[in-house]
Amino acid sequence: MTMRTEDMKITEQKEVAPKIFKVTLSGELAIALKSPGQFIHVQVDKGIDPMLRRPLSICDVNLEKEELTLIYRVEGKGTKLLSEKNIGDSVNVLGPLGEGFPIENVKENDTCLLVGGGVGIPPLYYLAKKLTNKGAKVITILGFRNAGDIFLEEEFAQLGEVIITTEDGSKGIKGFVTNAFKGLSYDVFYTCGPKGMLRAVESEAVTAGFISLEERMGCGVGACLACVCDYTEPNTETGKTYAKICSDGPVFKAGEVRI
Amino acid sequence: MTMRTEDMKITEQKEVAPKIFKVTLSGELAIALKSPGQFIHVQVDKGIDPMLRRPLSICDVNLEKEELTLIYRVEGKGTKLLSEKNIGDSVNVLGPLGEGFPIENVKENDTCLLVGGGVGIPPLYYLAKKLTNKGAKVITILGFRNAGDIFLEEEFAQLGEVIITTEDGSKGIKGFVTNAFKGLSYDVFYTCGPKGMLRAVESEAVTAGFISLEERMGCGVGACLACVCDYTEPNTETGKTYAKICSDGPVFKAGEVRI
Amino acid sequence: MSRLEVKLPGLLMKNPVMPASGCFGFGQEYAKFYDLNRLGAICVKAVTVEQRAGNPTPRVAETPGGMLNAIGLQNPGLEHVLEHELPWLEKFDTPIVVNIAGNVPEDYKEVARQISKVKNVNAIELNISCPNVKEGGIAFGTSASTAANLTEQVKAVSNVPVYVKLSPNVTDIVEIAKAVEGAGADGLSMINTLLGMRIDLKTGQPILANRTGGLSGAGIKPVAIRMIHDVSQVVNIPIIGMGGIFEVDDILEFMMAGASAVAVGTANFVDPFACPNLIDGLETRMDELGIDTLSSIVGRSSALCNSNR
Amino acid sequence: MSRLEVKLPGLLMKNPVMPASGCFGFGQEYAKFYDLNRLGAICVKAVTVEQRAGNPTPRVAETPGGMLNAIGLQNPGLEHVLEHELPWLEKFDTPIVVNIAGNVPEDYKEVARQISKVKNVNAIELNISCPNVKEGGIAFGTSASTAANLTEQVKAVSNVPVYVKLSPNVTDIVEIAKAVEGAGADGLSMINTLLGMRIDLKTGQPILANRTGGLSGAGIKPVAIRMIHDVSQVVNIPIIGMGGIFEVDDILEFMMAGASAVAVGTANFVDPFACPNLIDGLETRMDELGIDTLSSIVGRSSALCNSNR
Ligand SMILES: Cc1cc2nc3c(=O)[nH]c(=O)nc-3n(C[C@H](O)[C@H](O)[C@H](O)COP(=O)(O)OP(=O)(O)OC[C@H]3O[C@@H](n4cnc5c(N)ncnc54)[C@H](O)[C@@H]3O)c2cc1C
Ligand SMILES: Cc1cc2nc3c(=O)[nH]c(=O)nc-3n(C[C@H](O)[C@H](O)[C@H](O)COP(=O)(O)OP(=O)(O)OC[C@H]3O[C@@H](n4cnc5c(N)ncnc54)[C@H](O)[C@@H]3O)c2cc1C
Ligand SMILES: Cc1cc2nc3c(=O)[nH]c(=O)nc-3n(C[C@H](O)[C@H](O)[C@H](O)COP(=O)(O)O)c2cc1C
Ligand SMILES: Cc1cc2nc3c(=O)[nH]c(=O)nc-3n(C[C@H](O)[C@H](O)[C@H](O)COP(=O)(O)O)c2cc1C
Ligand code: FES
Ligand code: FES
Repeated sequence: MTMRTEDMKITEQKEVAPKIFKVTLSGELAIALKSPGQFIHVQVDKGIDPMLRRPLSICDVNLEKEELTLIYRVEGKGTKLLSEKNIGDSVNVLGPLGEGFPIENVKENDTCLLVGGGVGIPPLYYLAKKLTNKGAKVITILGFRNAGDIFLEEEFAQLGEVIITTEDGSKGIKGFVTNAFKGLSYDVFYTCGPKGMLRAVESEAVTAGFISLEERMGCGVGACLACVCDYTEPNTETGKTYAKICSDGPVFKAGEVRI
Repeated sequence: MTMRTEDMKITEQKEVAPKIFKVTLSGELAIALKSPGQFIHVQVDKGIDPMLRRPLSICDVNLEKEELTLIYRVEGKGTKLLSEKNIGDSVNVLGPLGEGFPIENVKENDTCLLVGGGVGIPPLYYLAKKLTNKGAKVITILGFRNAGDIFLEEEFAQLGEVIITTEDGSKGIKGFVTNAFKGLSYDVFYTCGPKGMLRAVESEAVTAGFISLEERMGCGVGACLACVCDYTEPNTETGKTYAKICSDGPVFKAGEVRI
Repeated sequence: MSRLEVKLPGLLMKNPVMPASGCFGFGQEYAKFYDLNRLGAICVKAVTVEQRAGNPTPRVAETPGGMLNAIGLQNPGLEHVLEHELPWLEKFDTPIVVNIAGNVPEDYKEVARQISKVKNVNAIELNISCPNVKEGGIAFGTSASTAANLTEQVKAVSNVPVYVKLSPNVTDIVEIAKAVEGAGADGLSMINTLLGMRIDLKTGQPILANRTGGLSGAGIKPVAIRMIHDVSQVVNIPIIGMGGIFEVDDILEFMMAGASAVAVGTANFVDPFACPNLIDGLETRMDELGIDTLSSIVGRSSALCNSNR
Repeated sequence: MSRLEVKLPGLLMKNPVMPASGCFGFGQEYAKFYDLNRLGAICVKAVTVEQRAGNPTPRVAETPGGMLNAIGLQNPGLEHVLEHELPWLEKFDTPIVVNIAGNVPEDYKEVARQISKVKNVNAIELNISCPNVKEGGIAFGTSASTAANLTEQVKAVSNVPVYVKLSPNVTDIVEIAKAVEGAGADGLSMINTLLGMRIDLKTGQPILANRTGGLSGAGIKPVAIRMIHDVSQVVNIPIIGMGGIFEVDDILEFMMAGASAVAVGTANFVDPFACPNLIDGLETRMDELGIDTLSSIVGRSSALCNSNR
């Protein structure tokens, strides 16, 4: 059993793009991670408002320092409160949760295409590190609204080729991430971002791949059925017609679930 | 108009007896006080739980430093949260509220009897200071459960004679404050404490005097009618049959309202 | 027409925010904090024919995210209100809504008749939902036919529009809303408080002397939103929405759900400046959300629902 | 008998705390966090005859001090529960309560008949209060006669005690409680969720795909306490109390109000260790308050009320 709750201490908190924050949390939970793409469920504040935890993907892990990093956008009350926490403050974390991106079948020198949009990008970073560690080649397409929104570009660039797309064309290729697909060849793809993007990537991609989904959550551990999605076919092993994004996902094989 | 809301900064916070805390708040509101016995309505935390403000009496004022001091007992959620605030933290304060102890008619060399029980004691301290400033003589009876609970004894001792009573007799006179009345002569009395004590003091006292009441409050400013008590006779000026403790009180003439 | 203006029967409001009945006395206390002309309207404490003493204390108790009250309609009585409270309000040029209550229909009619003749009274709020009195109050608000009957009688004697204040403590609020609309109500106010209780662990007894009380505050908002939404789908009279409004976003949420104006109750106790602060924050938030005028979002969810079918 | 033990029909509980239906799946998820034998009992998700897909997502929304859910009774169906979920629970020696639901009385009866034959099922919780399904659910819970009728039918086919789970979305819960008691219910569970809604300000539309949902969490506690108190004054069957239990004090408050045991729902989402932590905190708090055994405070407010009259 690796899932747990822990008060993790904030060791870094900074705004890396407008309303986009990078926070580093220190604690043993950091080293319990099984695979990139897993997430944690963060209690941003004690008390009853906000009441629910917030699901946030693990962006990076430092096993030696027992730290994990998140990158999150300030959306509403919860992420706002999180962004107001200072170094030294603690937040209670439940995790690591879910099934992440499978990388077992990736072989040395395979080319992996990573496609991320907005705050779907963070979990791809730890994935990219893991893949390059295995000797695989990584091409990353990062989609943003405009040049001002860009984050993690340099970090990804250290691991392989990076293609930026912006909706307004203020940097990189104008339009959506799929506009950058032409001429790329790869053995597997991994993607995370808004639903519309996932659908487009799934239909444009020419290989097998993996997608990471988001849904509003209650428990985060598979008990409340808040976060389900339908399997395109009843699951062959269990006969189940639906998947729980928090515990069966958030990562699924492309085509496995309806998005 | 002197009533206002203000974020006041905590400049001192210390436990002066078990579960009894002294906190000093700094801000302009401190100098708006009209009379001893007034109170402030403290928002111990932003957010919706706790929701209501907490009424706490002003125990002392430092006009030069623009500070006021409260002494409070940790009872429930609100006072617990307040006790966990640190120096440098702010709390929002609404005040000063209510009508305090009248001292206009006290003359030099008059003897004033101050009778306080438990957390009814704090407002009497600033009263004692004001009275001695006027040249009046102050005798204070302070009632506690036991010797360990005692606070403010030395401070009162600097202003006049202090008689301690404890319920278990572990210090001073055993029993209730009224057990200390015998042989005392005085021109006016002032009292604050639990209802039972107020009733006893009212019936034992041989002069006119003033009592300060507590009641659960909503608004603290006279608008919600949460905190009423009955006049023993309809008020002669207004014909009103009830008083609002937050705005007509918390101090009333002894005998003016039913307790 | 300004961005914040809303127009309801009898009430031309420069902004959609009024204090909720019972949380603002007759205005005098909060007038010490700010100019009441900043308010969209003023709704005063329930008025009954005779002066009422209300319930014994304790009358309030705190709950997680809310509070219970059992004031019990304490008020100085019709005569005093006519002679002192309403004249004092004359100096403001913001509309006045008077909340009225009683034990029997005759009481309500008597108050309505006299109150609606007063020149600075713009509307009556018919309180058939007070959970804290033995007679009258909520008893009128839990049966559609009783509610409709009382509405009709009060309408017959009123010179100003009548808003009926509904109780959430019912199985089917839509049915009651339709009944009072049918009986001639000019508008609805919703919601009054939910019945609740707290026990004092030290005594094992309820904290409130009245045992039960009315639950208000942030926590009841989703119940209010649901009821306002459901009712706004079927009635054709405006709704003044209330129940847990604490933030600017709450006002917009109520209006999108179907309210045409809002009332702020418990939040006044937390911050005496709650109403003007909410009003001041509206335009910035509307800009962020791309809302041009408030009148454009009123009942927007209702309109959209219909087009979705 | 231990200080924490409580005894209800079919349920000998070593402590008064069970997870609330729908907030704990069939136990497997939380078994990864702690030994389920620590619980006083386990109440599982609603079971229907056929597998149910539930409502579209989003199914949850947060509210001040609470949350809305509109799961829609998604469950793997009776057969799967009989073959997989209940056998898995056999390894625990804590009582099992199975929450059952359906569209028509025959559905309920079918589930009750089969479930109550299973050897590790100690009681049935009859869910007549789910606000999130079109048919069945709350429709059975808002009329006293319908509720009583269904109770009678389910009782007739059940080998284990039947607790009827009441809806708070009614004008008069006491009437419904009395009716189901008269129909043979062995106990009551209360309360299910309050109907609520939240609007997304960006779209003007409800956040939940189902539009409305059930409000649970800390904010509804005073409503639950009031209803349990009122019902416990008139019925002679035990009540399992729930609705906003987050702290040890809440458990005691529910029991003083009239509950004989409690269920913890939403708090599990906030802290997966909520139930064992609450259980662990009980004795210390009882010491502070001078409470010897829990069985001594059960319905204490009810007893005191009566002696006060
Ligand atoms: C598996 C998973 C991983 C995620 N990883 C990241 C990440 O790495 N970085 C990042 O910025 N965001 C991430 N998100 C989205 C993030 O959870 C939401 O932005 C956040 O919960 C919003 O909370 P809030 O309090 O700011 O907004 P509010 O609107 O106040 O939230 C209200 C409620 O809605 C829920 N909610 C709102 N938006 C979303 C959403 N998009 N997805 C799920 N729940 C939502 C909240 O959790 C909360 O319960 C992830 C979501 C999931 C499901
Ligand atoms: C005018 C006035 C002056 C006061 N001055 C002092 C003081 O100087 N020092 C001090 O220790 N205490 C004082 N009190 C009592 C103090 O207000 C309460 O102890 C405090 O509000 C308890 O809050 P809590 O959150 O700790 O308790 P909780 O029980 O969690 O409070 C719940 C609710 O009940 C109210 N409440 C509970 N007990 C009381 C009470 N005794 N009086 C009024 N409201 C109560 C709280 O304000 C809150 O709204 C005063 C009360 C009044 C009315
Ligand atoms: C202390 C108090 C007194 C109230 N008195 C009345 C009243 O006299 N008449 C009435 O119709 N509603 C009364 N209410 C209900 C409020 O007007 C309002 O409907 C309710 O509190 C919900 O709004 P809120 O959550 O913003 O407080 C009262 C509420 C409180 C808290
Ligand atoms: C996500 C979720 C699912 C629920 N599912 C059920 C259910 O299947 N059957 C049922 O009787 N109650 C169900 N409930 C209601 C709870 O059992 C409980 O009555 C309610 O949530 C109040 O308790 P709480 O405030 O502790 O959550 C559900 C509640 C939630 C939050
Ligand atoms: S969030 Fe509860 S099952 Fe996924
Ligand atoms: S607390 Fe509102 S009138 Fe006194």
